[in-house]
Amino acid sequence: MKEKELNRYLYQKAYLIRRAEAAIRADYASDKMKTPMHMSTGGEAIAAGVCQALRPQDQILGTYRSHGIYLAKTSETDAFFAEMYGKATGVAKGKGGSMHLTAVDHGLICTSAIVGTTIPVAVGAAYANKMQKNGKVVAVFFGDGAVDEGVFWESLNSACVMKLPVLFVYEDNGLAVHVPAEQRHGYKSIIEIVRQFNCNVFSSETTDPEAVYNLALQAIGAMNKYQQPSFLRLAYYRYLEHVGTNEDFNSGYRDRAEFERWRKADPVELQRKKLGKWFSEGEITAIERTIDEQVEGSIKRADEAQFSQPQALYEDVLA
Amino acid sequence: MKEKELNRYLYQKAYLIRRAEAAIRADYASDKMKTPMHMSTGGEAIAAGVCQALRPQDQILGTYRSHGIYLAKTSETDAFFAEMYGKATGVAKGKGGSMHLTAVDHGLICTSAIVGTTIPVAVGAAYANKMQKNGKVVAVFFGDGAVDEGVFWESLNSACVMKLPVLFVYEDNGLAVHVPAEQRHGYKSIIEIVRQFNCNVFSSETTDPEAVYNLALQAIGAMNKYQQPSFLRLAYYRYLEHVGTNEDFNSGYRDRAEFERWRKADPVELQRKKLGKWFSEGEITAIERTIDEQVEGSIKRADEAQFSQPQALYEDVLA
Amino acid sequence: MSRLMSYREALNEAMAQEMRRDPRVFVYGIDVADHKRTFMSSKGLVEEFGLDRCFSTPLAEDAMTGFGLGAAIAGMRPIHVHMRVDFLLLGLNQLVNMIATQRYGSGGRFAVPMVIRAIIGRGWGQSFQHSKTLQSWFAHIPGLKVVMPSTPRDAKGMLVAAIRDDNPVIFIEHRWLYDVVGEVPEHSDEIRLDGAKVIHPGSDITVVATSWMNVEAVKAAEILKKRGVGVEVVDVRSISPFDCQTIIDSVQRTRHCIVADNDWTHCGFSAEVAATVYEACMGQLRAPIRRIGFAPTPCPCARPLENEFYPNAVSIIRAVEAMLKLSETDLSHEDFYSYENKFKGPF
Amino acid sequence: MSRLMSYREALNEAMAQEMRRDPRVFVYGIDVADHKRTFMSSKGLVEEFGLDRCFSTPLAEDAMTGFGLGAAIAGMRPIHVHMRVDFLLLGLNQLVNMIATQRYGSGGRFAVPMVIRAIIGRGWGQSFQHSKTLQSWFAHIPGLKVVMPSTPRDAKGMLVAAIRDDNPVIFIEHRWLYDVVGEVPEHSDEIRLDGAKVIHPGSDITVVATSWMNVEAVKAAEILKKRGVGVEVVDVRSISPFDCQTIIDSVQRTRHCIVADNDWTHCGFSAEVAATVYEACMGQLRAPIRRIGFAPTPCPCARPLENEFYPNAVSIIRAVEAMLKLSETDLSHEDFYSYENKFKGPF
Ligand SMILES: Cc1ncc(C[n+]2csc(CCOP(=O)(O)OP(=O)(O)O)c2C)c(N)n1
Ligand SMILES: Cc1ncc(C[n+]2csc(CCOP(=O)(O)OP(=O)(O)O)c2C)c(N)n1
Ligand SMILES: [Mg+2]
Ligand SMILES: [Mg+2]
Repeated sequence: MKEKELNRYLYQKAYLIRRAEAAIRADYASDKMKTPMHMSTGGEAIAAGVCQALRPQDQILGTYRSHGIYLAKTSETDAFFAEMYGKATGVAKGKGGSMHLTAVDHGLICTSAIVGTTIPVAVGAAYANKMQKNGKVVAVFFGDGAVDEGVFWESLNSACVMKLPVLFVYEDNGLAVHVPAEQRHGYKSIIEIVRQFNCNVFSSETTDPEAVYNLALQAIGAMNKYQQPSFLRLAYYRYLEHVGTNEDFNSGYRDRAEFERWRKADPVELQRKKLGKWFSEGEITAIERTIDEQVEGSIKRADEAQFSQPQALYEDVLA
Repeated sequence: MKEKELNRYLYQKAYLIRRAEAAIRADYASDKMKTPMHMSTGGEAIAAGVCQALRPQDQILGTYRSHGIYLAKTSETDAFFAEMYGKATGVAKGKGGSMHLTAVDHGLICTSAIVGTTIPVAVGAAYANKMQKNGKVVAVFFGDGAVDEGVFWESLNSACVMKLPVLFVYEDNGLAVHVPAEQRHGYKSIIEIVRQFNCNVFSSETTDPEAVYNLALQAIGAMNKYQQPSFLRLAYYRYLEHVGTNEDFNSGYRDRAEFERWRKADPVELQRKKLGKWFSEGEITAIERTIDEQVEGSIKRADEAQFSQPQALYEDVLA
Repeated sequence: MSRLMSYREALNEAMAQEMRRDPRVFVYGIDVADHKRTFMSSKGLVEEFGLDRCFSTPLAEDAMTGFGLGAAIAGMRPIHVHMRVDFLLLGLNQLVNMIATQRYGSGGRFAVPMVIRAIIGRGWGQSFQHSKTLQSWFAHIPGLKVVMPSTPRDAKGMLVAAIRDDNPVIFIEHRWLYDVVGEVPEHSDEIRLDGAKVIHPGSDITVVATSWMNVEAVKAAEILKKRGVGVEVVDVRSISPFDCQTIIDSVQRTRHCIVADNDWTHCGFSAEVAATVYEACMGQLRAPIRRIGFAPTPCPCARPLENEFYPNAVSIIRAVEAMLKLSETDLSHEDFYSYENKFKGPF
Repeated sequence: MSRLMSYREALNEAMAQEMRRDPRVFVYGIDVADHKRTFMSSKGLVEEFGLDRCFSTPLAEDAMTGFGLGAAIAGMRPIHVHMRVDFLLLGLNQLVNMIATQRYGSGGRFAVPMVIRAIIGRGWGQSFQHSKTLQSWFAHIPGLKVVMPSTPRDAKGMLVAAIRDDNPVIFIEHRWLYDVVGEVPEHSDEIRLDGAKVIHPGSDITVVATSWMNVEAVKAAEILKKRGVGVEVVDVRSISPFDCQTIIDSVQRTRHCIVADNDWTHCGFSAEVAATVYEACMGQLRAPIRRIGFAPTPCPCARPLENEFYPNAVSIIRAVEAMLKLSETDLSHEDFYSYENKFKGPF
């Protein structure tokens, strides 16, 4: 892919995430979206970069904080917003909400609100792909809290011993809710530990979507070359509160100054600046307007859509 | 302690374990001991060496394969054999059997038949000791299968981050039931991984109880000095089948030749030879006779003892 | 001396007083010591007792459950807190294979004084992974005590009793109850862990309720009282040991029984209540027992579906009317205040 | 064409035939591929289908449960085997929070075709960590199917049906049944996963039994038949969905009901059966339903205590006599053969 095109795609993904979440923030107080929101804002480089490195048929799984990967993988907003508003037209007909996004046709298998739970699911999907020899890559996104859980270690170990094509994407914001990693991790460096496994390890603090993209490509390449999983650590700063749509710098567990530092390398702005190399300001604005309109249109349709009928409660329990 | 005395103690422990299990093997076919036996035979150096390094008030926990540590920590055989025979005089009045040994007065907290389950219990006991400032050391024994389980990693991580005085004793026989470690471990070396934690790491392939003792002392010393857990890997060879009292070299998953190699450095014989430096053959035989008599007496009393009364079934459920 | 306080404050006071009384008591769990302090139920504990006795842990429910067992055997009295009972699913191996059996398996040589506080209840479209209750699961296992207090007074008294009890106690708290206010004594008096209680008297029908369903049942009883229907509400409080006698006594008077359990019905606690009442009241019941619970589905997110999923005072009123063959009460002027508003967004 | 084969062989044949028919089916779990092959139930599978389709895993029940979910969503049909249902306690988070909810949570966009085989049953003094059953736990959760076949024919037909079913199915096998021999068809015909079955006709009393308790109940029925007492044994087979109609039909004829569940009774499946039967048979029962199950204690090791813990044919006979007000049958000449002898020592 040409650099120009690539960077436009990356910006479209990053901007879409930022824009969609801004829209959620704008309307959340109206109480129409009755679902707990865990915002991706600040982490757009990871979702955009990794998903750009994946092909349409490749698969991803995430957490309750997965607006970003849903939008980056699907570029779809109708079913997305409908799910936020709890409507019948939502990805899960309103049954899942913000924390349970699926998009099977786009390769998003599932996301989950129990920490760590999609990690082994990704390993199983990777096994299925290997058996079916379909060449699909599975990437699973999880946080620095998830590695506290035993299931991370079981899954990592199993994937390594079974030599499965799975990409572990460690989204490191240094916090689990309000507890910093130092208070939860009995070690200095997770990547030094994972290096001891039969696993390719990559790590970066970049907020540049293109840098993430390149690292993800490397990680996938190593996975295929060495026939073993890859582990990709990517640091980022969570701009908003753990759950909810507000800032929380006044609650005492972290400092606005830290935010300001990260804000200087904001992934969306950074990517926008880079576009200047190939696009005029007008062209960039046009790209943004298209996305703005997409988001606004989707929200309007979501708002106007019907809720599922009461009997839908009883449907989809069993096949 | 004088070297002579130390070595006598170590031999007494190792010989007691070997002798007690020989007695179990001799009578198991009679079906009087209706409890699944997982034998320690071959691993006597670990139980004897580590327990010798602990003080009476120190605490231990183990697995279903814990005859060795029970005998090494308590030197007691009456309640032990009574439990094997299921009698009211057993450590758990016959309710626990071979896999559930406790000896609170001697510091054996518990053993468990679910792989990995006593590891976090040890961490909690270490926390209690730290809070009570009683200086007790907790040692938990587990196998190379237990580290497959997430709870091992959760416990290791938690103990390291909480800086707890706990000694992890990794009894490495390279097998979980019949599955070799290579088929279960997605890494080359567990000790290189654990080294990345805030934990002191020690490792040895010795079958010499004295060498184990010295290593355990070092591990405990480091634990106290650096105020963080220690991890002690000790290799050994399981002489008998996974569960049961027989050899199983004809079942195809391992080779008698391997056994023969380890047998040359048999921990009990090795320790016996060393005693020659301080004791005459007659003195050694006298030590052995005392233990033989202890074991025989305990078995006789166990065999003659009563089973718990039927209503005992309903007792001890709640305090 | 009693004062008015919320359920949340009552829990807090129980822990604080017991921690003052007994240095062996400590509180731990994911996020218990952060600035939100488990919906403020552990407020002030870090300040008064320090981070050694009130601390947040790594995200490791399995190990942290076993940790409590070890600490209990080694002489402490831990209180393990789960923000959601759903997270306790990660600790069930320790709970069932270890904690529930260790006293038995040691022939009674040691006890396991440990409290596991688990929060349940509706939130804000939190859907199927943050909405379970599971009291029938815990109660099914010998060696565990299971309680679900529904008033501030019981919250305090039963938590005090649970902390002092030498057995593992699962203490289940519905978050909508947190803002319920009631009289609570200043002293730390224990309230027994094995007693049901009549919380609203009536002579026509018995509604046996658990946890939040008591609030709904009392509301239903108050509305029906206005038309002369006497609904007796029995708060089960203790799921195990289960005090069936209080319930049986009530049903033998009213001869009608509805079980309103804050859970699914199939193989749930409501089945145990029904089976027990039927057995004791053979030939005395005027109608089959009605069991009310969650819809037999995972909990959905969207509000209209969520409203269908959860039973409430109206479901109880309609069930009472059907059982007593009464016409439907006009509820159009009733005010069904929802405590949910206190837990408004995002979680 | 039917042949005689053991329950163990029937399970094995079901898996082998389905693996031949459908390349998406694979079998995995701790030790399934070692030389003991899960009590030989997976015999020959490695040889015929290779280690890709029948493999042992690391000891990681939690991850390996989620692994099955991932493989199922991604197009395979996994069979996860647990040597003991007790080990599944480590996988409950995945089972309940994930597997049971994923179809619902995707608005029905995908299915989860997965079988979890879990072995239960008495061994050789294995005590409290290797003796649970837990069917009421699984059945309590919407989104899971739960079956407990008790004959070789059902073992095969229901395992075939479970493998072909697009839902997660918990398949619970009592190890003493492994050596029971019976007629099994050669073809891989499905047996429905939602049907109870009368396995011994009788007109005086209904015994509703699960799993191994059917063997005990039939033995009891045969002994009582000799003195003219007609015991109808209904094998529940399916715990969820639960076919209560077959049971109700039987009880409406016999007007007496005993539930013999292979589990504890408090909040167990026997409570669900009793509550359901009472409701449907109001006024028709001649005596309160009797629930028979494990003693309300952890399972002890020593044989005399273990014998007290487990109910058997004699417990059923005595319960029938008490309910029908009969004198005690002289059992001194009866031969209560125990299948346990086939599982002799050490585990
Ligand atoms: C098993 C489990 N335990 C606890 C929680 C409560 N909880 C929700 S998010 C979270 C923190 C997770 O942190 P991390 O994995 O770093 O993800 P982040 O929120 O930072 O993206 C916790 C503890 C949960 N959902 N699941
Ligand atoms: C959680 C759990 N899974 C499976 C088992 C069955 N099992 C019993 S022992 C064992 C192997 C354990 O191996 P290791 O930890 O190396 O101990 P060793 O037997 O070699 O002493 C297994 C898989 C179990 N008891 N518990
Ligand atoms: Mg984080
Ligand atoms: Mg081993």
